[in-house]
Amino acid sequence: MTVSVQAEDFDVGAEIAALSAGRNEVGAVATFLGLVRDVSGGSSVGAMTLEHYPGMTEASLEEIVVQARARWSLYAVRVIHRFGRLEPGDRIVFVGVAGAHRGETFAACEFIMDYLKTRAPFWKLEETPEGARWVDARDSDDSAAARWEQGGRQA
Amino acid sequence: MTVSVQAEDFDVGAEIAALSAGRNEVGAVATFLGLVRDVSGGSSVGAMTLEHYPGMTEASLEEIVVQARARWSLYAVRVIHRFGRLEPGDRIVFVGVAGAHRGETFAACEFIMDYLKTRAPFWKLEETPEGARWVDARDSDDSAAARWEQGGRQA
Amino acid sequence: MTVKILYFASLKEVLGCTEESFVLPSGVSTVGELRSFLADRGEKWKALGEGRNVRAARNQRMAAPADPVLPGDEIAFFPPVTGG
Amino acid sequence: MTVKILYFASLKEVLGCTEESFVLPSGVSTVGELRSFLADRGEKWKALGEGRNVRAARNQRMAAPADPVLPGDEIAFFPPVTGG
Repeated sequence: MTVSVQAEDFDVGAEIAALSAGRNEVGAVATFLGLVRDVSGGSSVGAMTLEHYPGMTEASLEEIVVQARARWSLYAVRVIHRFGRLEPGDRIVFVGVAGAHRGETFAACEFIMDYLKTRAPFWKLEETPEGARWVDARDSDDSAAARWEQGGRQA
Repeated sequence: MTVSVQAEDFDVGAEIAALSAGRNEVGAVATFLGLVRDVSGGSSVGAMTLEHYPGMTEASLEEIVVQARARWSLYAVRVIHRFGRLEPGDRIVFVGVAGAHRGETFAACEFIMDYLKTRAPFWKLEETPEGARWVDARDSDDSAAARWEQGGRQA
Repeated sequence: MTVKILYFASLKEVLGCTEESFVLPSGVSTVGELRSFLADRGEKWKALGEGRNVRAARNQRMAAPADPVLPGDEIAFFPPVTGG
Repeated sequence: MTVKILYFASLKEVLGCTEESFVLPSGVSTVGELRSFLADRGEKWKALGEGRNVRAARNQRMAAPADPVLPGDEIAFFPPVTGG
């Protein structure tokens, strides 16, 4: 199982161990873990709710993984993204990539996160002292994803 | 404790959790885990022994972390590198970086690994069917580290 | 000759609508034409109007305005995504 | 007027020496001069010779050939590092 979209929390240590379990050709595992911050855009955040598009969200993540595997030689990839109500410090997203060498695993892990941020249908509703508000998409996320189109980061 | 050079194994899940424990301003944790591969340079590897330079090795790693913290705004950094005899699948090195956003944590994690590979005094002796052999330094590691000098990857 | 239309996140809240079954009128054969038609339904539907930052999907894949809309399709409209 | 010299990894094996206490001869005042002097000790010591890929550290920091060597220093010679 490569992609999971779920309400439940996950075990980072177990996920990382699974990426190389029984694969002694793995020399490198790059991972990213995203957490709920207690501050956003200058406001304190008490909690957030992640909405998604069941079906399309999973398909989008699978497609991003297919693209990463086409670019780099990878032994294993794991993507987990939670939905529902989360509080500061809670885990939101995990991306783990196992390969032979570090360059390709770093690149693939960052590629997957950049594409996930701009192409996977998730939306964040933050609870702040000023009320609930939908998070705006950031231009910096678009430019992060665009880097990979220009062939500038093949690693 | 930021840097550890040790013979003992470590708990990746616990290390990652510690990077954001009690810090709800952490939104991003990028990590790298290096493992012993069962193949190297076309030969099967039964085991390897990592030699280091006690004192200088720790100081080198601390210095690399200082440089990373000067380049990026980071909340927490952890570097663990093992020495002694290790077998395929064994963990060798862990680098974890916690920050507000993903770009700086990915960059800092890769920077630390690239510098560690070229500046921290560790040497690998591999046991192969053809006998024991010291691993040669790779030119690709030098060029990976040199990228950061050119200002091309400030992220 | 109907399609299912879904709305997500802030768009869902503004429109007060999560999902609807929609009979395609004549002259509506692309995603862009569908969006324009819906934007003309009334005040709150201007949220779908030209110049608003709205994305569309057809059958659960990102869609461009020129993409066709066919009976039985699932069309979704939503703001730019903000996960991760 | 002595320095401690350490050898690591393949260099340690070739030289058959891990550590030595070394009395600085006159004319040896830099890391590069020390390396040249040692390389002239005999056949196996050519592993430290010019053209060989050897790195040096002075008092546990990477050193350049022009760096000074002073009494009490800890000087180390080793091949390019291969950890990680």
